[in-house]
Amino acid sequence: MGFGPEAGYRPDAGYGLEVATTGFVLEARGLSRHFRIGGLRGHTLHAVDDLDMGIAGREIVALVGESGSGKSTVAPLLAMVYRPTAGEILFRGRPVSSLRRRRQLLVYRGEVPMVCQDPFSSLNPAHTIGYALLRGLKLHRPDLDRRRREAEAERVLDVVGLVPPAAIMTKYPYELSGGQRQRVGFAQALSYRPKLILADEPVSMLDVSIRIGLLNVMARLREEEKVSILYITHDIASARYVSDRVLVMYAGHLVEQGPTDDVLHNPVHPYTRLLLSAVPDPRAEMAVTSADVGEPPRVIDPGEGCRFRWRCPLATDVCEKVTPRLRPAAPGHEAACHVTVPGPVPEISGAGR
Amino acid sequence: MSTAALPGGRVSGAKAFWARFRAGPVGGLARAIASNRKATAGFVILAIFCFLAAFPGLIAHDNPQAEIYQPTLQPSGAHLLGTTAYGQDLFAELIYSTRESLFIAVMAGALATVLSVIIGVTAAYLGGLVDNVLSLFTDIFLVIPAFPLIVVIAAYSKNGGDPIIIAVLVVTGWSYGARQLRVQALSIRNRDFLVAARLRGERRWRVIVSEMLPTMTSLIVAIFLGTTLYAIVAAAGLQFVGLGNPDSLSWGTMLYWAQNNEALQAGSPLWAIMPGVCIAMLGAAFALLNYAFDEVSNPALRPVRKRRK
Amino acid sequence: MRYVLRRLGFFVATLWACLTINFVLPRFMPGNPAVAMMDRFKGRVSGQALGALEIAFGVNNNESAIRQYFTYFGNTFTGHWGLSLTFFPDQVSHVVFSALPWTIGLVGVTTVLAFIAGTLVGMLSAWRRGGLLDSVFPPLFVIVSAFPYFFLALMGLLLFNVTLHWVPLGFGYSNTDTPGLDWHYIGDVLYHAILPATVILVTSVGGWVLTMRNNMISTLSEDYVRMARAKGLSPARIMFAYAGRNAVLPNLTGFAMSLGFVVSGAILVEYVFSYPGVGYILLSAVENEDYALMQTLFLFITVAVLIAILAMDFVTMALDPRARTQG
Amino acid sequence: MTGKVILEVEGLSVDYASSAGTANAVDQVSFELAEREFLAVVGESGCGKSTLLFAIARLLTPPAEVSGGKVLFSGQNMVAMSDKALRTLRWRDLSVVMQSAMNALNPVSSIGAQFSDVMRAHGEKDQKAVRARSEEVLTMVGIDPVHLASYAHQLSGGMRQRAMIAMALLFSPELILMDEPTSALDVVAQRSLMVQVKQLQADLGFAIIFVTHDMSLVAHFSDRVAVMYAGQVVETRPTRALFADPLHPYTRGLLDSFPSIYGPRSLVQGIPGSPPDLTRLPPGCNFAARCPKAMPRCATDAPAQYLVDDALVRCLLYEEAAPAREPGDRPVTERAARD
Repeated sequence: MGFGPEAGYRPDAGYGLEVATTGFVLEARGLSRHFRIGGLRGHTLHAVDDLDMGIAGREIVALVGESGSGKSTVAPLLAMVYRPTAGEILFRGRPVSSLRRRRQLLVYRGEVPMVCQDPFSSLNPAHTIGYALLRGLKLHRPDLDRRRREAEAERVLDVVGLVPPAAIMTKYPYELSGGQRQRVGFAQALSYRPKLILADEPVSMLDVSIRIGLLNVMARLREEEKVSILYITHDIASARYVSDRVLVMYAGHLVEQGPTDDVLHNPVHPYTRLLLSAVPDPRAEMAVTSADVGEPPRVIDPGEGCRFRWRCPLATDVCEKVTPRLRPAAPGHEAACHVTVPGPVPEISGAGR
Repeated sequence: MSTAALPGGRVSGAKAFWARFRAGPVGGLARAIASNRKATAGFVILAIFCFLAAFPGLIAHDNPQAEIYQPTLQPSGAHLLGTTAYGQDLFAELIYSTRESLFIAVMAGALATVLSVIIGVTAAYLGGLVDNVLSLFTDIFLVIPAFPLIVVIAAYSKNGGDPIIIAVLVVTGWSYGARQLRVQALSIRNRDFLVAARLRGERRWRVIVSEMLPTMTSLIVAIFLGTTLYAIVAAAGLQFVGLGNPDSLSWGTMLYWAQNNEALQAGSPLWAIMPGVCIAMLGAAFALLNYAFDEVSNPALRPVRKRRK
Repeated sequence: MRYVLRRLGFFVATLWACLTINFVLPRFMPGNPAVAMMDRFKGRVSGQALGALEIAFGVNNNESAIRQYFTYFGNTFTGHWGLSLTFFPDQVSHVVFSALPWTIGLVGVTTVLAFIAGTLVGMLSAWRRGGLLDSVFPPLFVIVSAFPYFFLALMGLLLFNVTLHWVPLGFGYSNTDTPGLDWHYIGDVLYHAILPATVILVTSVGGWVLTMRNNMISTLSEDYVRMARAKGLSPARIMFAYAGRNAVLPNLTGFAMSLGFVVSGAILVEYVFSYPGVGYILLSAVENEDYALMQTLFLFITVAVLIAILAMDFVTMALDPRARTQG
Repeated sequence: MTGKVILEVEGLSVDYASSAGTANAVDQVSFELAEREFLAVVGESGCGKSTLLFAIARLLTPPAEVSGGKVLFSGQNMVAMSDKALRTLRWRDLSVVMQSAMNALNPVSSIGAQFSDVMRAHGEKDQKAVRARSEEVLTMVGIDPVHLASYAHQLSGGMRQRAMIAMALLFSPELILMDEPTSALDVVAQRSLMVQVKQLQADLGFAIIFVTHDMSLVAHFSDRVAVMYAGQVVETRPTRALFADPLHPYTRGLLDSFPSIYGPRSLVQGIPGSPPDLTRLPPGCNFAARCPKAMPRCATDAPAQYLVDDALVRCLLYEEAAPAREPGDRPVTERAARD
């Protein structure tokens, strides 16, 4: 079954595609992205390495990590802003690398739109809010005439809580608050009738009281609009509030993943434990803190071995030689650590990949 | 300054248009000129010169080039500024010269600005090798002293008249603007709304034209003003040293003939002073407008009134 | 270290571009001016000098364009710049070297003075916002810097020479004097240089005041200036070591880049005062269609600007550690 | 508040002159600070917390200006002091740590040069003593003294913040004002810096005013918390009590907006609407428009600060409690008359 264009682009026909066998809407297999940095000597920065993950329908998955963990490279990778250095992205079971022509990319970008982080640079200051919304609808919903496009634009603004929608349409970005601008970002994504929204730290620049409003909008999109969301953040508490599953990244590796409350209440990987102990929580007593000073991860020409070993209290010599793979620690709950995950420890001689 | 909260529901045509115009980038420019004393002064001077360029006949009734009067007359009722050594009426020549001086400057300014935008924005948007080559090219043209280059080119193309002067000014005038535009385009390039536009499915050229350029209007206008100012001074300089078309009707050429006839020493200083004053005033108009634009785009520069405590 | 390599690369690239322009222009401009000029030389010049000129303009010799290009390069770097038509039979190199010190003295010294004065005035006017310096000077300088150089020169002449007779009409020194290193001659040179120098100073200082004032205003709102005040440092130290030093950095590269513009203005000032510098010679070369001299002068002016830019780059490196370490 | 009072702020107000009219950024703020005390000033963006901090330290730049009130520090009213007199007091008794060390450190001079700058400005001419003290404070915050020679852009985020704290300790001042020093750091680096600041306070005995937008960050580190909204302090209370039982509706709303990792996952509303425009403040309570417990009177009468056991609350719900005399001489309700 051709993907979109061969079968003629019929927006309302749902393409007649069966959901891929694995039940994931979007999946990454061995996905890596490296950047060449440094002048003549030339180093490679390993932003993302061997990422295996999947996002199912009507699900919010939180991707958590500190700065330098590579989490902010995952969204542009999945949105095909960058080309992956290695590995594959599967959308509904089909590799996206096969999408070559503009029309195909347009369909993909309609189904997997991205919401950006900075409310002050995500909207063009020289255009009204309506301009971008109507342009998007014109490109992705050619079946709608001008009047129905405006009606749809006002509908999506209403869904994300921007009222009165007609007035918002004619306003310029400088007339809106940070929270309102991020809601416009979600409205824009919603107007393409997406399957999965990639939200790259959508609330990290907002005040706490407004942040909650946005998280509730994301929850409502999942319930009422049946949209999955990949929520990328460094704020674990907000990840717990809104996500079904959580993925923890450190130095380009996915170190732990599983249902949110499993991972947060009995973390397996030492980094996840360190992260959770450092999160300031007014209601809980202050956990005994480690002496860890929190220096940035080493991701330039890292080589083999676990990249947390320099900070890890449980590091052994296996950790220095073999890069740990994700292994199950509980039903649906995996972690990439030789020490804390029960089960056979790979021989040192047996080279990891 | 923010427009009053618009009434709900469909907004009536005219009011909506004005509200959007006032709030939009173009409205912003108009409002900036009106609110800033320096900008208004510059605008008024420019308006006067434009009027003179459009309808010289209304002010000066004599034929500017007819050599029919007594030579080197002092200013009198008939000849407000006296006459030249060749018997031309100075006042008429001065007024009629406005058109060509203004035309050369504005044309050169506009074309150079277009070149600046094309090179500057493309270099920033495409990046990589293209960016390196184009910015090296820009820096080279910026560093090579413009006037000697103009003089050499003009000399080779012996008094080719206005088109040559305009071409020369454009070739040497675009680089400063291109450099400024590239810097601002680079800062905009990795802003999220451009990535969002690409992800929306916009084509590459459309992203540049309908997303990047509208946010750079105030800088483009500032560069046009700056380049035109440069063109005014350079064109006058060229004509003054005799590299322009000697019998063209422009202030620079008037200065050339005044200098040749030792006007200052020979008792008719106005012949040299007046065209110089006109060039200076036109230049000042563009400079004032340009300076006011800096204040519009960077509020920190606005004059600080000492609070009387 | 990479910063130095990049700047040297730029120096070479611009020099190469300038040479290429010099080489290409006479050949491709309409009416082939090179041939016209050569005919005027034909009768008055010996074979060897004629040969050098023919190469310089690639006139009626059978070498391919590329070979001519390289022989032209060879000649330029070995000082064979041909004969000057205006100062026949002087070698172009002699004419240029005699004119250079005048321009460097007049334009070089004045521009550096204008830069220093402009930076200081700009710094002070930003430091005391709303004060006399800040409200009077900037608008005044905006208008004055818009005036064409030669207009101010003419007005200066009119006021100080024609009416007040304080200053000589022009030229570098009065013709009753014989050039030599005695005080009398030097005094005379300075006496002649006062008006042209003032004109250049007045028109170019405005630009520096405005750019420095703008930079200084943005630097003063930086956190490290507020930190310096919190540390209880003396106002002078804050103005110079913290705000001033950071504000002047963009001005340095700006100064170098706009030297070309200042030199352009100075040429006209030399013309009005018939001051025996490179500018005046260039214009007289243009009048006499003396292309050999013109090309060399154009080359020299560009090289002078390039050297100034290189010097500015090293000054920036000294002042800005980020340029040093990040490379 | 146990020890001797070292700082008294009475009715401090700051106005911002802007094109849209004068904004009342800080409105009649009053509080006292004891020696060795850790006071946290918490509030969301635009509530005036940083402006208050810089007003106390007399570091405001135009268009912001102190429009009223007194700041009594080591016996002198800093608002009225001349710049010259103030300079001897700066950094010796009161130093400042800013949000981003990347901007707060002079990019063109080395860390060591900036240390000796301030020591020379306060009369310490002997180079050896300056170097020794600089190395001492750097080691105190866990940075290798070799970094005295490096520049701000060569250090990591955490190290830059520590270098700035070291600089603040040079004269072991009585009071250090901190403007969100950890908000640019990741959570692990943030926690370790907070622990270190607490440790240094215990060793050297300086008082801290710590401004932040992240309430949960100061839960375990501060002695007292002052919550600010739209330029006014709405609640001041010892930390444990404030987190256990917040009185002012805004404090309660703010606390609820922090989802917790532990405990049940319930829907949280946060605080609807957005803060008022400081150039056009409403007549009554600034929070009335967004307050779930707003009474009709809240829209007209401006609440004063009322003493409710160990808390000062600016809310009409607690009006029957005795109206607290503002430490200054002016009656509390003067603001109502002025509007």
